[in-house]
Amino acid sequence: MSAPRLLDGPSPSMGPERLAAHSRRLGPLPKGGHGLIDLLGHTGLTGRGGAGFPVGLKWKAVAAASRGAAVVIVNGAEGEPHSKKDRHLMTSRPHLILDGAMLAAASVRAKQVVISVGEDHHAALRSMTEAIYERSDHERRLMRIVTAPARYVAGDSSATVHLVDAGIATPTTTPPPPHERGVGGAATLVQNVETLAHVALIARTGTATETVLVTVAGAVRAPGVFEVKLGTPLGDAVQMAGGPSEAARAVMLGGYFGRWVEVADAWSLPIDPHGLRERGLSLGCGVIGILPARQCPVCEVAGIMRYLASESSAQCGPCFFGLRALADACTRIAERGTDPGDLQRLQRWSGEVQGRGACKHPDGAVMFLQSAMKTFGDDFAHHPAHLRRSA
Amino acid sequence: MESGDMIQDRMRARDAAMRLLNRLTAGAAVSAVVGVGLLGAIGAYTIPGTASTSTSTASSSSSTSSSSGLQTSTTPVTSSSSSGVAVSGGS
Amino acid sequence: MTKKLELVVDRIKCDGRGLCAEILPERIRLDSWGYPIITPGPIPEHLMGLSQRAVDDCPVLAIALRRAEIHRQKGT
Amino acid sequence: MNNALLWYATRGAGAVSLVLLSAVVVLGILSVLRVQSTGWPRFLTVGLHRNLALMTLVFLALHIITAVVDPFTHLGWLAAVVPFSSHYRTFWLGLGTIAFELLLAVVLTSLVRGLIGQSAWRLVHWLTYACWPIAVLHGVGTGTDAWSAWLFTLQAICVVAVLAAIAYRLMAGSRDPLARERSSFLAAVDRREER
Repeated sequence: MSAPRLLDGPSPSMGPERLAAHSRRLGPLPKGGHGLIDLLGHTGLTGRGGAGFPVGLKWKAVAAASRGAAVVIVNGAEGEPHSKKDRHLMTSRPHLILDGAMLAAASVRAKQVVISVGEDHHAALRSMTEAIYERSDHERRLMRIVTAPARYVAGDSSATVHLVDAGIATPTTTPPPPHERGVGGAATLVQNVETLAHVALIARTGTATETVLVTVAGAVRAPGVFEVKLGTPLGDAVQMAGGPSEAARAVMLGGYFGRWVEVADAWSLPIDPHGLRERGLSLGCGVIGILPARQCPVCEVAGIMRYLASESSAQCGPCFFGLRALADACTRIAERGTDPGDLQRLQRWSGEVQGRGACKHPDGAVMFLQSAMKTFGDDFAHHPAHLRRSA
Repeated sequence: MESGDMIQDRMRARDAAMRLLNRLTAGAAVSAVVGVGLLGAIGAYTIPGTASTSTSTASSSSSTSSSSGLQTSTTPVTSSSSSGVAVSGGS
Repeated sequence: MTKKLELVVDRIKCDGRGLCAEILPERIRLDSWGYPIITPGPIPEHLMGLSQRAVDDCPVLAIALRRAEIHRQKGT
Repeated sequence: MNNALLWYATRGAGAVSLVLLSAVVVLGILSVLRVQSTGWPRFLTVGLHRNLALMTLVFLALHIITAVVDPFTHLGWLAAVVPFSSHYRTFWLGLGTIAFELLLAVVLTSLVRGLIGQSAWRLVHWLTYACWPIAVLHGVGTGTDAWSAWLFTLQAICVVAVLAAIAYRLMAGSRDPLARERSSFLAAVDRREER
């Protein structure tokens, strides 16, 4: 019998699973602690929010700096435009997430657990709120919910800490990273909701979970969130979404901080953080976006770059002005046709922006653009002048 | 990336500006010292000079005219002592 | 052993006055928008004076000298 | 020691201090306005601002010491520290004392800016706008005598220069290219009222 899955049990379409059903199905919640931290280290679980940081390492660091006053932030901000898997999990399996949060709190000796939910994710907000009221008094006393603004950078760990701390969801300068100095100066564990749900299962079975949540979006017949076994070929996940709704051109893997892959190479890719990293790719936040062949990739990329530029919190000059300049150059190519000067500028500015923000927003945007210019090299080199926009 | 001689130019500009800063500071210091002397001297000359022939200044006595400026002070005791002071200073 | 120092910029505090690049062209240049690009690595002894000057003269206290090996990492 | 010389030195040093202080204020404003040109980098404005500020303290010290040791006024050291504690021109000298202490606060905090942090330093630095006018009034109030025509012209020049700089600063607005976008984004993500 294979390892349990996050979405086992009643169909997610039936809404949030109540605590009674949840406990009946999975049994009592085991104790957290150093044993669990080591277990997470052995299972090799990595964060599912996008950066893919090893969970065991992060918990160890927070526990070391905790002094019994650490803070656990359950990150359900999900600012990634195409990603739906976090809110899907919050609306269907809230108690799996809260289990993971409590295990984290016990393991890093936290004094409070803050659940950050995107303010637009109304169903998720309701589900998590109701779920908290079903927990024991002791657990309820630890927990509170904050709503995160629907901005791309609001999902950054330092921005989440800043939101909980000061009510302002803008990234702050690191180092020190949140796991050293976070909320109120206390060591803070910022963990994505899916990651914590996996922890809740791993703690019960003692073995690694074998699935990952992905959001299949774009030119597919039935876009949505799917839980796939690690290593599943990307093409199979797309088939779960009803398959391409039309001739596909490329796949955007990992959302707006992810990479582009031509369909020819995409279908066989294994959906597995480690396997993808070996290929210089990343699962990121689990978004699999299908770009239809009829759509111009350059115009698509230009639109996304404009969005990412507009999502800069305007705190760091290189990010704000750099991303804006890159987006403008992309837009010029998209609207007026390729200009060698603009192509050179894109390369030079990419180099100047890379690694020069307080958070990873500029880096993510530049990597995304670089990947696009590599994958769609010919399109960028010979783009005709036309005014079709795709944002 | 930036070419080596561009850096060289900016280093030269930096050194030139540093020298200018030092010269301006030294100049300011010197002129400030001179200023103290000059303004002091102006004080020294104008008081007996103008005051002896002065009609305007609120001088209480002609003999201690030089002290007139000082005698706006409220205490007569100090004024008498000051007159000597000012005369000796004025002459 | 002498502890090696490197220049680090607080990107949020920095508002692109550009004094640091004027004072220390050997290690700092400005990007296309006037914000400093620091040459990575420890500061050689003969540049320590100017580096300190660049730190002291920053109008917004955005640049600092730190121990060379500084770990940075961010979680999800 | 010739007491008259002391008296002249006091007034000379006082006048020079006011000129220096005004120059420092103007330079400070120019540096905020990011004034520069070929051959005049921004750090030159800042460096001159700092050097002249320290120089101002030196001449203020001369101004105060010569005034205190002058037997005629016999102010006593208390008057140099406690405002309005001198019988001699109590009010005008008191202003001088206040201005001096404000300036001292501004300069000392600037010397330890790295320790107290930018925001605290900035807060104290705004005191300059109280210090300078008080210093001018002190000059006007105490400097009224036969040679005041000179002093007045000097003070007039200082006042005009500083007021012009302030007016320029007010008209110019923020020179931080990100100020507007940053505040608008902050406004968009600010959830403080919900706390």
